[in-house]
Amino acid sequence: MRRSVRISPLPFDPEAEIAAFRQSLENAGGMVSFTGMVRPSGQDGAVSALSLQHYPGMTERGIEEMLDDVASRWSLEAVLVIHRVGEMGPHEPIVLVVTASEHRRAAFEAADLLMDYLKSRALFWKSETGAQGRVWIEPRDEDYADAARWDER
Amino acid sequence: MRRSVRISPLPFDPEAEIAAFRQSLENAGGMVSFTGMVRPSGQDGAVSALSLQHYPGMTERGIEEMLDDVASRWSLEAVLVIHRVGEMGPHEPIVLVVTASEHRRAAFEAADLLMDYLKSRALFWKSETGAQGRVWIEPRDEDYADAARWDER
Amino acid sequence: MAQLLFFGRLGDLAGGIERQMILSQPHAITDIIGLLDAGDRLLGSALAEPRVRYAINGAIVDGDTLVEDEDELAFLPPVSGG
Amino acid sequence: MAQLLFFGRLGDLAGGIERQMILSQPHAITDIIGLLDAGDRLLGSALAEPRVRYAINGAIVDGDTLVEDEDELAFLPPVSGG
Repeated sequence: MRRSVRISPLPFDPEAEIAAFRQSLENAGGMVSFTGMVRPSGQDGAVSALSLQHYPGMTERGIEEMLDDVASRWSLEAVLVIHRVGEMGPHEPIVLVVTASEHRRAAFEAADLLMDYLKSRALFWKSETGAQGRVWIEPRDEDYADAARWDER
Repeated sequence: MRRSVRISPLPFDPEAEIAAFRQSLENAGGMVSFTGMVRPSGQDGAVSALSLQHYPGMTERGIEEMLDDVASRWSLEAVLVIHRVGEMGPHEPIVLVVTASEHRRAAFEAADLLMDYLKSRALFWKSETGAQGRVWIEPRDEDYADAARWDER
Repeated sequence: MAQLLFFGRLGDLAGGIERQMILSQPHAITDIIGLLDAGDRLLGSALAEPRVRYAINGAIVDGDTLVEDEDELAFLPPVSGG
Repeated sequence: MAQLLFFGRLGDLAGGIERQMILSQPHAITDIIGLLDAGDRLLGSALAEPRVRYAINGAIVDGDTLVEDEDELAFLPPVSGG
């Protein structure tokens, strides 16, 4: 499984990344992408800015371990994970996960698991700045439940 | 739920479609895409060409009914379905499904269901031309099983 | 004149996707398959396979349904999209 | 000199993400939280919350683990990515 992980404060173009990923594929019949964007309205009304912090080195290692898990569960041709950190505004892309496999089920499930992990277990800390000032966000109960779906398998 | 369905013999650029779809979103926090490509090796060895046939009018109505079902199950901001018909070669995109919702689970599940439906229930007939001449393809048992996952819900 | 449509591999057997048939009176789909079978046993038995579905004017129907002279009758073998 | 890192809302309470601490001998993480609590009760009680995890030099450890003077000790509150 070819893999690529990038954590960066620079904006990225999801579709340019997906296009380059697709061009690199040799025998995959299906490609799944998830793009996460800053929602203009957050937990606390209108959001003017979002900030993401990570722990350089440890966050990347955690994602690489998730990818080891993914590689052991499914037969994938390639996986791409891009996660933005730093300050960003409404509608800006935060995260991109792309997976490709011979048949579609593996690509769907791997992208789904990676997003569950990234949302609830990867070392990122998110704050939203709105009318009430800056608020640190914690995963929703739904995020923990989503991630727990993969534990028994 | 905004929806768009297109069946066309013309090639399409998946990432240009995904980009336009993303730009149109107002409050979605997550977008999922599935792109299906012609695999260079099919059921019968190397594939030199693939041909897809549909029943104009009836195929589109069937997909619209799937989208009614999707709209009744999940809260989505928008859905896009593009399906190519006619002749195409290895690596060319055949199908694109894009979904967007406030939280990611709905977008993942809707894209997954739509692909299961498109693979096993939508009115398309596929043939592959390889070393043994033209072979008509039927869904794999896995495709029927995937689609049946949604029946009880 | 009824319009008959043969999709997928049925079109290969029928020698084309479209065929016209004059129906002086309404016929059940199974009767039409019988008429086609009389002309071409290979085509007839392929159309009679249980996995082949029928549609009249774009709506799925069963084999007892009557086809009238202005109808479009489509034979739909198992599908395979995406 | 040990390097202390405070992520997420803990950084707001600590007045910055980084802080140095001279450890003349190894201390358990819980002892270090006690030292910080003596200077700032708000920070100390936030660090002691059960959902806060600890990492030494990038590896998750429990509160009994000893921190040496060259170590990097990170306090990790609940995460929220993507």
